[in-house]
Amino acid sequence: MSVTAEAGTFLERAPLVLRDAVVQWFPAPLQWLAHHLITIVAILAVFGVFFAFTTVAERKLLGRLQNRLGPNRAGLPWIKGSKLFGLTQPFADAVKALTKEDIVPAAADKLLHFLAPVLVVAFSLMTFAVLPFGRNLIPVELDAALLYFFAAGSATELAIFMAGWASRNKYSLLAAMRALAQVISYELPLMLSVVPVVLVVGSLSTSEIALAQGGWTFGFLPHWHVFTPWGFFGFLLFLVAALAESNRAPFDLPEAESELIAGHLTEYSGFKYALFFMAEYFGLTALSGLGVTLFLGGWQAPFAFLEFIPSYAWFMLKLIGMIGFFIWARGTLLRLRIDQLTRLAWQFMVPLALINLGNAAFWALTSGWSGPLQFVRWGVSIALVVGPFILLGRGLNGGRGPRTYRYATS
Amino acid sequence: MSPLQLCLLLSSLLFCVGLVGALARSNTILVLLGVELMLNAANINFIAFWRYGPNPAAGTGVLFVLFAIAVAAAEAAVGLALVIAVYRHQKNIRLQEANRLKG
Amino acid sequence: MNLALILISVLILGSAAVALALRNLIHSALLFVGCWAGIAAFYLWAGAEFVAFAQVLIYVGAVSMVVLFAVLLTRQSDAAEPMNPDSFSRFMRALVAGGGVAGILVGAILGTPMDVSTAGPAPTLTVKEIGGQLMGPHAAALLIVGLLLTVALLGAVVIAAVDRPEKSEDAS
Amino acid sequence: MNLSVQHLWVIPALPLLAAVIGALTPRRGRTLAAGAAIAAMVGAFVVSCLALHTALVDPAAKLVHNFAWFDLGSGVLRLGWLLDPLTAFMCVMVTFVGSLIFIFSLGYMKADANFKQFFCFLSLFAAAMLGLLVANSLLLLFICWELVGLASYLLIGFWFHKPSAAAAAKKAFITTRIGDLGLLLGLLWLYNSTGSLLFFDGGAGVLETAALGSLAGQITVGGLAVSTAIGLLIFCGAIGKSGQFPLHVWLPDAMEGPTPVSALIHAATMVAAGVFLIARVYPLMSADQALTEVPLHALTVVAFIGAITALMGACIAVAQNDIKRVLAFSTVSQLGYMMLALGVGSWVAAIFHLLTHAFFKALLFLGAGSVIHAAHHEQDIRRLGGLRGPMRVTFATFAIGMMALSGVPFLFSGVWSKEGILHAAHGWNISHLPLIAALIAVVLTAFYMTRLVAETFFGKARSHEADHAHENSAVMTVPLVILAVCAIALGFLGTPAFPWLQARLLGETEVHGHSLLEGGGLMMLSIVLVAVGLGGGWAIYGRKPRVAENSRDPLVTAAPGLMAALSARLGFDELYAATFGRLGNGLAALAHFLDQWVWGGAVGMLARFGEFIGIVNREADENGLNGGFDIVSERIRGSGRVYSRAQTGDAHGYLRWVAMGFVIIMLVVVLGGAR
Amino acid sequence: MLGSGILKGLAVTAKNFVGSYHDPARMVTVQYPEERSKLPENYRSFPLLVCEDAADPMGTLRCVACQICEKECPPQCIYIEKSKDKKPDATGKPQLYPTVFAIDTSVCMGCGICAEVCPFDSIKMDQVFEVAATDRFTELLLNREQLAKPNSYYHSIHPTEAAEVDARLAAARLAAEEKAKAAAAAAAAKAAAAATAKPAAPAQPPSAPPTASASSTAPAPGAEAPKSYSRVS
Repeated sequence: MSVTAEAGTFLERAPLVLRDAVVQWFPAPLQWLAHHLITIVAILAVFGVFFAFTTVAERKLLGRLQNRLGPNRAGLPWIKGSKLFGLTQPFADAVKALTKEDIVPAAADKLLHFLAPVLVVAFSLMTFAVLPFGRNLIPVELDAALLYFFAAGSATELAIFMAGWASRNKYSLLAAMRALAQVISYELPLMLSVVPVVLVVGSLSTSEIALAQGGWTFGFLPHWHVFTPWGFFGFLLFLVAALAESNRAPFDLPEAESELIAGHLTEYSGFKYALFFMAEYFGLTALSGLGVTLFLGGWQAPFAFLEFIPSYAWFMLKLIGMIGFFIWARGTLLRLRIDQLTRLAWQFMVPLALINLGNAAFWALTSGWSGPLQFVRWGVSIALVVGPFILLGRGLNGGRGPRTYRYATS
Repeated sequence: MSPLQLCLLLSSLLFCVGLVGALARSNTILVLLGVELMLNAANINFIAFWRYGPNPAAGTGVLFVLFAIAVAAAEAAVGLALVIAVYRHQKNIRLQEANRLKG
Repeated sequence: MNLALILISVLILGSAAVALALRNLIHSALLFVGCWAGIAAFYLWAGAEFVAFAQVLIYVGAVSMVVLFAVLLTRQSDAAEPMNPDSFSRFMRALVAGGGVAGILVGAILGTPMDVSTAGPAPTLTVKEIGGQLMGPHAAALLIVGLLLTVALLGAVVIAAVDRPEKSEDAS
Repeated sequence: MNLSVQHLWVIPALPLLAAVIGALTPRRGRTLAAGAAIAAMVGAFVVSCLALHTALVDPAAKLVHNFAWFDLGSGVLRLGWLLDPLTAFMCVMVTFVGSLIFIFSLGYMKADANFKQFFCFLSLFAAAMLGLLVANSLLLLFICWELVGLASYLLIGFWFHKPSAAAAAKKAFITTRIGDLGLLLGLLWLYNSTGSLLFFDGGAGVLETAALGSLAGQITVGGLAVSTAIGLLIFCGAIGKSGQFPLHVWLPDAMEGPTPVSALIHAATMVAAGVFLIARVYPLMSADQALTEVPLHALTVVAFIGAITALMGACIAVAQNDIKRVLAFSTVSQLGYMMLALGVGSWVAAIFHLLTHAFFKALLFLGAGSVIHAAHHEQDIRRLGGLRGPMRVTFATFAIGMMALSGVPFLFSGVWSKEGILHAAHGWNISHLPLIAALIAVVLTAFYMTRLVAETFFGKARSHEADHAHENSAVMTVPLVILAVCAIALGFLGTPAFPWLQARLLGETEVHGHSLLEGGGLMMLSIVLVAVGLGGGWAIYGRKPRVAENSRDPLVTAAPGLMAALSARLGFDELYAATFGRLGNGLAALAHFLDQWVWGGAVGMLARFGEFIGIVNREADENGLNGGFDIVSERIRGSGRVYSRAQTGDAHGYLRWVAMGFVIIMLVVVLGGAR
Repeated sequence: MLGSGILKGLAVTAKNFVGSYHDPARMVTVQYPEERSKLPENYRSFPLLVCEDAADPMGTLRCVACQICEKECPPQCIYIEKSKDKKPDATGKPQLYPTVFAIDTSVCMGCGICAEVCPFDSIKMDQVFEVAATDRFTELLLNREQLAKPNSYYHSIHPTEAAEVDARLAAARLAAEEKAKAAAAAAAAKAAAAATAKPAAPAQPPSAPPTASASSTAPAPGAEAPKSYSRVS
């Protein structure tokens, strides 16, 4: 069970060494339990803090993207006038959420109303179990890790439904149905964008997928999947589907706070609401981690000479980069209408993902090509990406050109 | 008691729970779910015999369960679509009232 | 080892029985989800990792959603009808039939000597092996299941779709 | 640069890609669809040339590349590509003619609203046809064969708003399906007996010695060798696809499709697929030749069917008035020639004729298309005429095609290939009837082609449309010119003096020419016959051109009954309607008659008898037995009431019964087993 | 091509992100309690009562307790009690004055109708927006002492409008003085007294237009207030 780290620098091995050292203190029969508990605690601590700072980073970044400053006030409570660039904002938010009144509607199903936020956090945390955070640094080594990831992810849908139904508010229920419709219809392109990676690597195990992307051409061109035509395109599809799956702008219409008052979360307040909020960020982080693992080379360093930096640092850097991109997209794009949302999924992403699957199959079949055939391979693969993209992209606006807007003039 | 026997007991009891549910409830959805439970009980049997059978390396039991799950998913989709069609027709989903071929 | 199995069994059977006894359809649907998750746990216990995740993905993720949607789409006038003598007698008869089957099965299981009690460690079947088997000897079955799922999907859509009123010409 | 056989799939894949692009483009994307189709075709032509180059390095070698398609239980289905001179020559021909016809279509279909679909279908057809050619597996060949049929159906019915086109498409599809059924049966039988469908597989293929020996060694129903039976079944497919007697009826109707389609599919390529198929499986067809005690050789059937078709097609063509129908029956007749050549043992001559025919028949069809396009879709030669002046290029090229088809000696390609067939038929030692039929067809061919040219291009315009015809744009005439050049030049690949093509097809690297004088007598005879045909045609139609569209045909005046029968295409359609159509009706009527009178009468008799017994019984009953029967019937009704209670429509009840039944069965088994 | 718009948008926000660090002119917000952006002149929050003299606000209120605002107020948040005696007003004429003038700003919706209908330019709109309070009745229910603001304050928040009002009032005062002189001159001629009011009306407009035309809804000069009020309504 315990993977001993034999290779790498000290920093590289540090987490494992630390864990093993702590485990040694426990009596032998309890060591397996301690082993897992330490892993769980480490994940909770790291990603709890990560979540906290993601919220403040998101708010600050959004501000900057829109020429605002973002939160910069919250300092330390016992030092008057301290500001710390607002970095303690999440803790202030946490205190606020904890001390707010927890309102449960009189007609609500009390048990399910309580259970929904708990479950949603639990399920979204479960997905972290199969992400390889670094070399030999994966909480649970599973053969069918990707399947596990999606199984755990799909269970959150249940929690959404419970939240909507238990509120005993017909608007909440309808919003929950909408959210479900969105999440379910984007699960298909999400999985289909992942399948090409599985096809090429030949494994469902996330650690093997990360390993398969090791190595460099000429020492500086990493073998990440995103640097192949199908991988690049799959990554784009994955990004869009992940945005929709985690209910982020521009796909945040299930809980559009300006129109729907947070949709299925209308009847939640205080700490339960904070739990949903947290689960959303955990889901986002997990999906980003998956994207990093599948397409961005996991914990592999981009250049050979940068390998001295420990692998988990690379993973976290890429994760931060990806979340940064999500925030950037949120600060830029407008919310879609529901019909645009479903049309995008079924008329654009699903066919493209299927074509990309064929593309990846072509790539895998022609892996033996060398010499000038390499150019043919790249050319065909790129054509298989660009052609359908342009053709289907045209079809997406129903044959009409760009829309012209007429503004009210006075 | 050997684990295989425990597994088989679990599966047969689950089967009977599903059967009683399918027999006792008048709601068509619950009857369908009872039938689903019976299917799951069969799957448990497959896995148990795969696990404790003579040739676990062949994996036939696992494959059979995978196919059974696929078929069960299809069954659930079609069954529930039928339930909705029945509901639209007779405004309730009591199974004992759905006994006319005509109408 | 057996303790874990017994716990899982209690979870499965308990949630199934309660689910079938409850009057609130949503609650019983959610309990069914618990039951299915328990079955997935059983698969994990037995070492069939892939099947367990497939079970979660399909039952907990998909079938439960279909069930919940169906429950909401077929909302009864209000609550459930009161327990009437008819349903009580049906329950008793069901109990008799189920009890009969249970008695036979349990008797048969307990009465059969099984000499595999000393099974070795759980057999490992990697995903690659399963994939090889699916695309190899069972390729035809896989194709047929794919076809079946497609047909079932189309059939479900056709059955559940609202009939378009045929009097469109009259209306216009 | 050589093309490895592994990459042979590129040839059909290019048009397939074009078809996919065509299918995905919006309706407005005319340029994209047409451009992709033409580019793919030209690309396929280039690759085919590479393949030909590769194949000619060692003509005797059969280069194959086989791979597993998918596992079926314990067996493995395998497909593969095959590259030999036959495949390579066919590929080059199809892609070259195809490219020219695609370009021609640009002009011909310019005004059509479904322009883009047309090119999509054409590409699909080309992909399937090329797939058929490169297949090394009868299964893959069959798949492509059916795809070709589908594309043909789509293209014949391209103007589906015309009821006649829709009907013709349906007819073509169904008629060829009848033949395909035979092919499918043959395929299954072959798989059953050999366990493989690959042609060549390093000694294990069905066309290799081991399999052929075992197939020819077994005897099945009627004393036929198994190889004969399978060969005949496969030949059924060829009959359907190549429009041989008696399944030729669909081919003339297929002229309802756009003319480039007729040129590509129903003259040059698809209909030749039957000939190609027989040539491909020639070892199988000829496996029974060595056997003496069998009642029938497969190739004998092929030869006679071919001879009948050649003669019949030529006869009917004489009496047709539609420019495309004349060409269609001419195609039927020429395909008959090819089958004849196959049957008499010279598959090389058949393939040579196939190649030359593809060029000049495509030329003739495109020329006809040019005429039709110029004359605003007027196809009746009685209403045309006098086009020689306004349409010089079309006339010149059409005349070259006509002379090639007629077999005008020495300069044109048709004469060399036809000569090869006549020689082969002459050398056949089973019967000389096919040779005689072929020689008659030579006369008739020259005759009807002369008639066609004379009616269309000479005299004066007999209708408004013909009067206003003018030459078409370069996009239509340039392909004509290229094809005309080929129709002349191609013949020199296989003259008897230097039979390069034949040698390469047979896998020889050396060319053994022989003097033209060898067998010169037959050649002189056929030249005389051609001259007779040409002269007769010119005498009847050319010297005194028709003056009005409704003036009587001189031949009709001479032999009205014969001509009427011929122009009704010898009544095959009516015959089929009257036989197969009637047969069903007749069976139904018979069944009705039996029902009404025989069984009905018998039942009536029984009823009468029963009635009589009843009268007797009633007397007895009423007087004594009544009470007892009442009780019995009451019991029966009561038990019925009890049983009908089980049919409640109550699903719970049914399920409960199932459960109880299970319990009872288990009890019986367990208790019974314990005892 | 699909996606080009998205890329353009991403480029715009990326420019914002970079620019927000080195180009203060881009910023659309200010650090509020420390920095404040200047309010637009026409910004309004709640009503105030203008008085002439900051030293004696209660004595120099312009309000004459006519109660028009009280009647017009849509949410009815104004409460006025008239005085029993009279005091000279801004034009020197003896008028009633409010003994109680209360506005419930927790009810007030800031529509500004009261200021528009006031014939005496007494009620105006304030610009204070930091009105958070812990007790409703002491801090949000404002009495006349809390409402009264000197004219100088009014000038500081609405300079243009205040200048117009002052000019108008000065003109009215001038007219009143002339009228008083005319009345003294014609003290003997009793019969002419009724006629003086009418010529006075056409006499007014020439002095008013330069300022009154700027705002069409501005009330007519104070001396003619009752008549102009009836015209406005």
